[in-house]
Amino acid sequence: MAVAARPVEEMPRPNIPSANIQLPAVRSYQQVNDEIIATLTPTVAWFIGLGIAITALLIGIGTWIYQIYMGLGVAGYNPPVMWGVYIITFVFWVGIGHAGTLISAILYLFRAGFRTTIYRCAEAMTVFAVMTAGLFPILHLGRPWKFFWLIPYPHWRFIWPNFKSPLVWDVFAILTYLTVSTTFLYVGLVPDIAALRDREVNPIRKRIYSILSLGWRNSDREWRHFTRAYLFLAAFSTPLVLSVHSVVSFDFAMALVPGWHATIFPPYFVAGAIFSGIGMVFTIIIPLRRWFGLRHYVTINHLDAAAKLCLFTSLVVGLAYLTEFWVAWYSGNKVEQEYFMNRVFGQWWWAAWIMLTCNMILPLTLFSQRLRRNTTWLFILSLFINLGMWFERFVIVVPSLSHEFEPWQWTTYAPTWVDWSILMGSFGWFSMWFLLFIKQFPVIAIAEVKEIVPPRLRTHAATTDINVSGQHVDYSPETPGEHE
Amino acid sequence: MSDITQPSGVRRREFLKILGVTGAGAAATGCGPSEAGRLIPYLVSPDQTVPGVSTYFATTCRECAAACGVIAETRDGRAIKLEGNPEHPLNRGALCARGQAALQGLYNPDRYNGPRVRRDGQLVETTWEEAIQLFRQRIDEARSSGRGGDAVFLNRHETGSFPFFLDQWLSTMGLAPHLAIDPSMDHAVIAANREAYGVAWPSLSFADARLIVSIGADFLDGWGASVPQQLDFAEARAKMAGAPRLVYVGARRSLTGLNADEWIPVRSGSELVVANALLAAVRGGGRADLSTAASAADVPVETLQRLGTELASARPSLVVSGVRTVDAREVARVVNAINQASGNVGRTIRPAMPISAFEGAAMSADTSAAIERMRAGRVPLLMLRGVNPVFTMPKSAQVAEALARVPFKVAFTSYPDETAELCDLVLPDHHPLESWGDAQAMPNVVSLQQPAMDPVFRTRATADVLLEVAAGPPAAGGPAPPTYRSWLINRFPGGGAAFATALARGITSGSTARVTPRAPAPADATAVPAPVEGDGDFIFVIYPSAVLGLDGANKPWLQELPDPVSKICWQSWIEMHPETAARLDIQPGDVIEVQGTGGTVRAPAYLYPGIRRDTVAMAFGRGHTAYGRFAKDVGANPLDALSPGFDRAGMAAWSGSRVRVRRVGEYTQLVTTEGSARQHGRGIGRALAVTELGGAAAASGEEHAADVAPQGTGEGGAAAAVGQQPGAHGGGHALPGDASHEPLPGLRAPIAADAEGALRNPRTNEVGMYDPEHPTGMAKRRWAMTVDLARCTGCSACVTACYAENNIPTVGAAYQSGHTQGLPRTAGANILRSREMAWIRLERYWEGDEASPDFETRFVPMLCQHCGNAPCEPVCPVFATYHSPDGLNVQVYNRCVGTRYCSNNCPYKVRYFNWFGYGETDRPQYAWPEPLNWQLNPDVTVRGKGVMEKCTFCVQRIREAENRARSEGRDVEPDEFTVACAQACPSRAIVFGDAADERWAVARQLHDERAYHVFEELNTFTAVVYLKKVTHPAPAQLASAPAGG
Amino acid sequence: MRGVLGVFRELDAAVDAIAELRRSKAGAITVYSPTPRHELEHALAHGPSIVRRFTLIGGLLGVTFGYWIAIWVSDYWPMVVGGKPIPSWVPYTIIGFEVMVLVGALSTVFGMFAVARVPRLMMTVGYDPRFSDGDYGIWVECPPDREAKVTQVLQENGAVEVRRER
Amino acid sequence: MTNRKKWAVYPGLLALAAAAILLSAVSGGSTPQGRAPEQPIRFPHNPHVVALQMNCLYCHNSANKSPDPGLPAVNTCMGCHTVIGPRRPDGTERPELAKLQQFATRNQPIPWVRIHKVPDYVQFPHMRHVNAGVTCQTCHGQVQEMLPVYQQESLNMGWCVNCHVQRQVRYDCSVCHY
Repeated sequence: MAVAARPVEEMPRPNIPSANIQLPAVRSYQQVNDEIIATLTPTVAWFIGLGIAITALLIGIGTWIYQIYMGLGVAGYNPPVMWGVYIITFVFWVGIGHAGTLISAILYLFRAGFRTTIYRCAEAMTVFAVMTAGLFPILHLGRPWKFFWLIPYPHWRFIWPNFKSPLVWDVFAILTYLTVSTTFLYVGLVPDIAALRDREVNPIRKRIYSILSLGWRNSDREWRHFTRAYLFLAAFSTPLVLSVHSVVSFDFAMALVPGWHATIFPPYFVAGAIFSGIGMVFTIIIPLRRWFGLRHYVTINHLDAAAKLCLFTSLVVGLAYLTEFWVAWYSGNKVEQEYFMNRVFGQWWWAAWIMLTCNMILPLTLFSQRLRRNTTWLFILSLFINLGMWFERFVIVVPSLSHEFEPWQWTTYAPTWVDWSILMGSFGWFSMWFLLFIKQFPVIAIAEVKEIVPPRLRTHAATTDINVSGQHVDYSPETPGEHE
Repeated sequence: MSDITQPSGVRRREFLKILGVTGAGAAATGCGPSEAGRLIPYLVSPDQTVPGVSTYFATTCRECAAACGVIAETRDGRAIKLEGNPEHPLNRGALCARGQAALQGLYNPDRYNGPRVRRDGQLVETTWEEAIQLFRQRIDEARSSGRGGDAVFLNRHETGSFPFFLDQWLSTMGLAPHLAIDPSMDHAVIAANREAYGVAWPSLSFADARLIVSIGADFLDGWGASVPQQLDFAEARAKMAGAPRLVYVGARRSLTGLNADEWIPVRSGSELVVANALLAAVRGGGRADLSTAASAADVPVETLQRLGTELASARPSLVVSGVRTVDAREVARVVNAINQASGNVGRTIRPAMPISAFEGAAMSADTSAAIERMRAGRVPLLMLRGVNPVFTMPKSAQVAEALARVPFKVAFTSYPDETAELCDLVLPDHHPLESWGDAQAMPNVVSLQQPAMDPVFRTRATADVLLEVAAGPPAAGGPAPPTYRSWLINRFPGGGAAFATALARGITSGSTARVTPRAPAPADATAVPAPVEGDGDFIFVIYPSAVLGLDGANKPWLQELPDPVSKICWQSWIEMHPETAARLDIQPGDVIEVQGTGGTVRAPAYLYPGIRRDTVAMAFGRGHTAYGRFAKDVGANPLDALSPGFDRAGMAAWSGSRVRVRRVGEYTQLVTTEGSARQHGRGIGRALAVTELGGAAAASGEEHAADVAPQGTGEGGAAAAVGQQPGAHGGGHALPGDASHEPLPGLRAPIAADAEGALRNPRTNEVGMYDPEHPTGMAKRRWAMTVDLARCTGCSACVTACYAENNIPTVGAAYQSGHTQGLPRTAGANILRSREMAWIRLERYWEGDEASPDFETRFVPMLCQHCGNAPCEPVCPVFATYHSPDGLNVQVYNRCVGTRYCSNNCPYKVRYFNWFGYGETDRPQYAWPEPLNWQLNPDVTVRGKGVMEKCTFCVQRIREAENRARSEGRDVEPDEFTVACAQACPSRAIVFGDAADERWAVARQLHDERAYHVFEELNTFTAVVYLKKVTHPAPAQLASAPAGG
Repeated sequence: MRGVLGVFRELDAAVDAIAELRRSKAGAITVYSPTPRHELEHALAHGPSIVRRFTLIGGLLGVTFGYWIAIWVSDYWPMVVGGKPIPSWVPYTIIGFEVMVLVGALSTVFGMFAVARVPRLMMTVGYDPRFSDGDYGIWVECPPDREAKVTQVLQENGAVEVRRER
Repeated sequence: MTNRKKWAVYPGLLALAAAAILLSAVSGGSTPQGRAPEQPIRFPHNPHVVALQMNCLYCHNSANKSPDPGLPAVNTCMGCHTVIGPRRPDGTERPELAKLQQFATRNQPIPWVRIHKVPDYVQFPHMRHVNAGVTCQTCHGQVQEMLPVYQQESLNMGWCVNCHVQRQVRYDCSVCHY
C-alpha cells in the first residue's frame, strides 16, 4: 500500500506529454500554496491593465447604446450581408471558449497530465469567452430588448420559440455550455477557495471566501464524491463541447447559402474551435507564467504538448479547408463553385489568404521541436492564430452572403467604426473579467497541482521525493524543458 | 410594443382632424350641396363614407399631359392610393410610377403653405387677401401702362377647359394669351404628325403591326403616352408567334431599346439619313443610298439592307421616331412618309383615334422667344404655373438673368422650385388631387378631375384665384366670388346633375373647350441633316428621365426608383460604353466632365453596353438647386452643358451635339441597386425564341449560348449550369442540382397541387402537408402569382405601386444618410449599402455578348416567392415568419426580433430589414416627414426599426376581400381583387390569384408551357411562377444562326 | 461531536494511522488531505460514490423534458415552417441532448453537494487550516473513553500534533 | 390560454415560475385593463341603451360594416338633443347637455378620450366580429352599466386567441398581424 521509492532508471524523453508532467522545481504542498497564492497580490501593472480593459468596455457599451438608439444601420451591414462582425465575433469567442473545456474535460478523461497546470486558466478563459460570446447574439438583434423571446418561458401569449430554428438550438447549447462550464470551473475552484480561506487574514475577504468555499474541508467524503462528480462532469462536458460548436456550425450548415450548406461543418468547426482556443491559451498563459513567475509550473514540456495539440487541430482545420474546395468542385454545383472561386481568387482573396496563412501554413512550423519549445514563437504564432481564426469566421460569414444564388444581389461589405468599437469592447469585457479573476482566484489549480507534486513520505528525506508515477529527478536548471 | 408603429393616437387624431373632408368627397359625387371645407369635423356625419372603409373617387392624373384616369382611394378623408381607372380608354386600369407618385406631390412636405411675397429680397409668408390684392394691383398697373399685351403667362401644357378658361381670363384682364409649355414632349413628331395627319398624336396600334421600328422613340417609357402604348405593346407581345418584331434604331438603347429584339446602333445625328434609306427601301429602289447611310450611321450596310427588306415586306409595320436632334422634325416627316408608303396609316397608325393630350402645346422656341423678350425688358408681368424654365432650359440660356429683368413675377406653383424662388409673389396652387378640372383624353372623351380630399396646405386653386382677381375686391356682405367648379358645371352639358353622374365614372363623352393651336412652323422642304454643333470626340445624347419626368425629383418614391435602364437612383450619371471607358481609363463611378457647346456638366460614369462607343448620354431630371429636400443638390443637370438650340419645328434639340469628355479625377460611388448584371447561367430570367414555342422539339440553344459567364470553372462548372439544362426542353437531364421533374410542358405549383389534394394517397390515408385535410388545418386555397416575362417591359411601375400600397419607406434621402457610418452623407448613402426596401424589384440582366450590339436584356420582377417549403421559415427562432393556411409566407412584424437569419437563408434575397427607424417619427431617418405620412395605408403596419419585412402578397387586400365577401355572405369570387403590383402593371404581366382554384386566371396561367420556377432546384416550391420571355430573332438571323440573340 | 484530531506531515504516516484506527474500530474516521490521494482512499476502503445515480436520473429527466417541451410547444400552436412536420424529432434531438447535459450536470453537482454534505454553513470541530495547505488530518469521532486510545494510535503513527476537540 | 390544455402548462409553470412572472410583465402582459379616463362629456350609456332601448349601431354605426366602429358625429347627438335640451321642463339644468350644446354651437368635435385600443400592428375588423354574433359586451363589457366607461377586458393577445380557439376560427398570426 505504501508507495515504495524506486531509483530513477533513466531520463524519459522530455516531451512525452502523457508521462512527463513532473514539476521538478515544486517540492512540497506548502510551496504550491505559497507560490500560487502569492500571485494574487494586485500590482500596478494589473491595475493599469484593468483600467485599459474597462475603458475599452465602456467605449463598447457607449457604442452599443448608440446602436440601439439609432438602429443596426450604424454598423456596416450591407444586405444581403445581414450578418457581419457581430456574428463573426460571436463564433470567434465561442470557439475560444472551447479550449478550456477541452483541456479540463477531454484531456482529463484521456489522462493527459499536461493539462493540470493550464486547465484553470483555460477554464476561466472559457467561461469568460462564452460570456462574451453570449452577448453577441443579443447585440446583433434588430430589437435586442426582445431577446428573451428566444427562451422558452411560459407566458400568456402562448407563442414559444421555434425549436426547429438553429438559433434556438444555439440558445440551448450556449446557455447549457455556459452553465456547465461555469459549474465546472466553480466546482474545481471550491477546494482552492478553501485553501485561500484558510490562509486569509483579512476578515472580510475571509468571510467571502468562506461563503464561496461552501465550507469545504478537504475531508475524505468530500474528496470521494468530488472526484466522482468531477469525472461525470467531464464526461458530460466532452460531448457537450463537441455539440456546442456543432450547433453553432448548424447556424450555417442548416442554411442553404453556398459556402454554408456543408455537412463537413460540425467537425470542421469543432476542430477550428479547439485550435483557436489553444491559440488563445498560449496568448494568455505565456505572458502569465512569466509575469506571475510560474514558469516552473507551466513548464516548457506542457507548452510543447499543447503545441502538438495545436498542430494537430491545425492540420484538421487545413484539411477541412481543402475538403470544402474539393467538395465544391466535386459536387458539380455551379453556384458553389463560383462562390469558392470568388472567395479565394475573387472579391475576398485577402481575407481567405489571411485565413489560410494563419491557420494552415504558419502552424506547420510546429513540426519543429525547437519552435515548439520557443515561447516567443509560440506567443507570436498564437496571435496569428487568433487573427486567422477571426478571419476564418469572416470568410465563412461574409463572402458567402455576399455571393449567393441571386447575382443581382451580389454585394460587398465593410465594417464601420461601430463594429470595430463593439469588437474592441468585447475584448475589454473579456479582459476585465479575466483580470479580475486572476487576482481573486488562483490561476493554477492548487489542489490538482498537488496531485502531481510528490507527497511527503516518512520513508524519504524531504529533499528527494517521488511523484505519482514513481519517478522523480532532482531539480536542476539543466533539466530538459526548463530552458526558454 | 408601440415601438413598432407610430405612437398610438396619431391615427385617431388625424381621423378627427380630417373626417370632415369626406364631406367634400360627398359633395364631389354630387350628393351634397355643400362645398369643400365648409363641413366641420364631427358636426355632421358624412353619410357617404364609413370610417375605416375606403371611398373611391374617379379623377384624372395630371403628372404628364396624357391625362390617364385614376381612382383615388381615400380613407377617413385622406387620399392614400391611386389606381388606374379601368373604364378610362387610355390607361384601362393601369398606372405608371409617376402617376402613383402623384400622392407624394400632394403630400410633399416642401410645398408652400400659403402665399408668399418678396419683401427685402426674401419670400415671406402673407395672407391670401393681401396676396390677391397685390396681384390685382400689379395687373392693373401693367394694364394701365398699356403693356398688358406684353405680359407673359407660362402655363404647364394641359388639355381640358383650363387653358380656355385661362385665355378667357387673360383677355378679360387685358393680358396676352398664355403659352402652354411642356419641354418633355416630342414637338417635332407633333409638328410632323399635324402636317401628315392633321392631328398631333395618332394612336399607335402595336398589336396589329408585324414589324415595329423605333428610331429613338422610347415609346414604352416616357415618349408619348406611355401607359396606353405599353398596354398595347404588351398585348402585341402576348400574341407570341404572331407578335411583331421590334427593331430599335438609335445611338443609345433606351428601355424600349432594351425590349427590342434587335438594336441598330446608329450614330446620333444620322437618323435622318437612315430614315431616308428606309424610305427608299420601302418605296423600292434607292439601293445606292444604303452605303452612304450606313457609313453616316456607322453600321454595316447589310444590317440596313436587311432592315429595309424586312420593312418592305412586313405589312403592316409601324415606324416611329423620337429623336431630339436638330433634325427631329425631318426624321419624323420621313418616318411618316415610310408609314404612308407601307400602308400603315389607318392600320397601325390611327389618326382617327388621336390622343388629345398633345394638342395645343407651344414649342420650346416660343418659350425662348418669350424669355428673350424678358431679357430685353419688354415684359412687365410674368406669371408661371407648373413650369420651371430656369431648370428646364439650358443654363447658357440665362433664364434667371432674363427673369431678373421682369418687374413682377408671379408663380402659381406649389413647390419651391428654382423659378418660384425667383418670383415676387407665390400663389400656391392646389395639387390636382385637391382641385377641380377636366382633361381631353381623346377627341370624344373627357376625363374629369375632382378633389379627392381637402387641401393639405393653405393653397388655393389657381382658377379660383383668377376668378377672385377678376371679381374685384369683395364687397362687404356681397356674394362670394364664383368658383371654377361652378364655372365647369355651368359649361357642362346637362348641368350639375349630369356632372355628378359623370364624376362617378370619371370620364364622359364630349369635348372640352379647345385652345386654337398655334399655326405650325412653315414646312421646310429640306431633308438634309443639319450641321452638327460643337466639337469634340463624343456625341452627347440627353433624354428625359422616364422615371422622374420633368418635375418628379421632389418625390422620394421616384428618386428611389432605380432607373429602368441603369438601375441608378438618387444620382445623375453619364452613360459611356465600357470599351470607351477602358480606352480613357475610366472606371465606373469616376467623375467625368462633359464639355459641350454651352458649358460643362459633371457626373460619375456608368458603363453601359447599350450605347455607341462614340456617344455619351445623360438623363434629364435631376440637378435641382432648389425644389425641396428630396431634390436639392441631388444629381446634375445635363442641360448645363448645352447651348440653346432648336430643331426646325422649334423643339429644344438636346441630342446630337459634339462634346469633349475628360476624367476629373474624383470618384463617386454609383448609387445602384445592381449587384451583378449577369445571371451567370442561373436561369432567373429565362427566354426562348418564338420558334421554340408550341412544344417544338428543337433544343433551346439560345440560353446556354447566351451564357458567357466569365467565371466558368472547367467542365464541372459548365456542365452544372444551374437551372439551365440544355436538355430541359428536349428531355433527358441527369445533372446534380437539377429539378426533379420536367418544367415543360405546363407547370403546376407543387404546393397548389398539394392544396388540391394531388399528393393524397387514398390507400394509406396519407395527405400532403398542404392538403386541406392535413391536421395543420390548411385551407383549400393557395395564393399565387404568375409573372409573364414576355409582357414585362421593366418599366418599374409595380415597384412604386408597392411602395404606395405597403408603406415601404424610402431610405435614400440626404437627411436619412447622416448615421450611415463610413459613407458620405449625401443622398443615396443607404442605397450604397444596398438597404433599399423595394419589396418588388426589377432585376435587369444582360444576356449574350455585351461587346456586340446583339446583347439581350431580361427584366425579372423579383418579389417574395411565397415558397411552399420556405427556407426562411424554419430558421426563425420566434416564429415571426411561417406558412399561413392559405399559402402565404407570412411575416409577423411585431414578433420579429431581428436576427435576419431569414434573409440569409432566402435564395431570392427578397427580405428587407429596417436598419434604422424609418417608420419612427422621432428618428432622423423617418421616411415620411409630415405630411407625407398622411399617405400611409392604415391597413398596413408601419414597421419600426430592427424588424424584417417583405412582400406579403398584399395580405391586407386579401383580408379585405375576405371580409367583404363574408359580409355579403359569399365566398371570394375569382379575380375579384388583385395585388397592388398587378393592378398597376401597364403591361399586364402580373396575374395574382388562387392557384388551387381553376376558375382564377392565375391557375390557368400555371399550365403555360413557358412556366418555370426560379431556382427550382432548391425545391422551394414557390408560389410565384414566371413565364419565359419570348424573343423574336430576325428572319435572316434565324436562317443563318440558330443560336439567335 | 467530540473526538480526536491528528495532524500528519507525511502521507504514509497518515495511511498507516488509518489502517490501525480501522483495525481498532476506534470510531468514525474523517481524513483530511490537501489533495485527493488514492492511498488514503484505499486505506479507508469506502464503496463507490453514489453521485452517479444523480447523474443518471438528472440526465434522463433532462432528455425527457427537452423532447417534451419541444414537442408540446409545436403541437400546442401548430405552425408550418418550411414544410416540415409539426413535431420534427431530428432537430428536437438537439434540444433533448442539450437539456440532458444541462440537467444531468447540474444534478450531478447538486448530488455531489448533497452526499458530500456541502455546503457546510459553519466550521465545526475537527478541522485545521493546515489541511488545505500541506498536512493530512485524521479526525476520529469517539466517546471520551476511547480518546486516550485513539490519541495513542495517532501519536504512534507519527502525528505531529494531536488534540481533543468537542 | 385554452381551458382544454391548461393542465399541460403546469409543469412548465412550476419549473420557470419566477422567470415567467418577471418576463411576462416586461413582454406586454401588462394591459391598461380597468382604465376609466375622464371624458369631456360624462356620457351615460345607461339611459340611451337601457331606458331608450337604442341599438349600439345607432351611434356606432359602422361597427357592422367596417373595421372601425365609428363614433357619433355631434349632429347625431344633436338630432335628439336639440329637442331634449340642457334645460329640463322643471327648469333645472342638465350640465352635460349644456357641454354638448357648447360643442355644437362652437362647431367643435368632442375630443373623446380613447379607451379601447389595440396596438397598431393588430388589425381588428369590427364587422367580422359583430356579424359573427359576437356581442359588443363580449369585448367591451357591460358598457350600458358603466359610468364612466372603462376597459373591462385585458384585450391582450392571449385573451383574443382564447376566444378564437374556443370558437374554432382561424388564429394563425396573419389573421390579425400584417
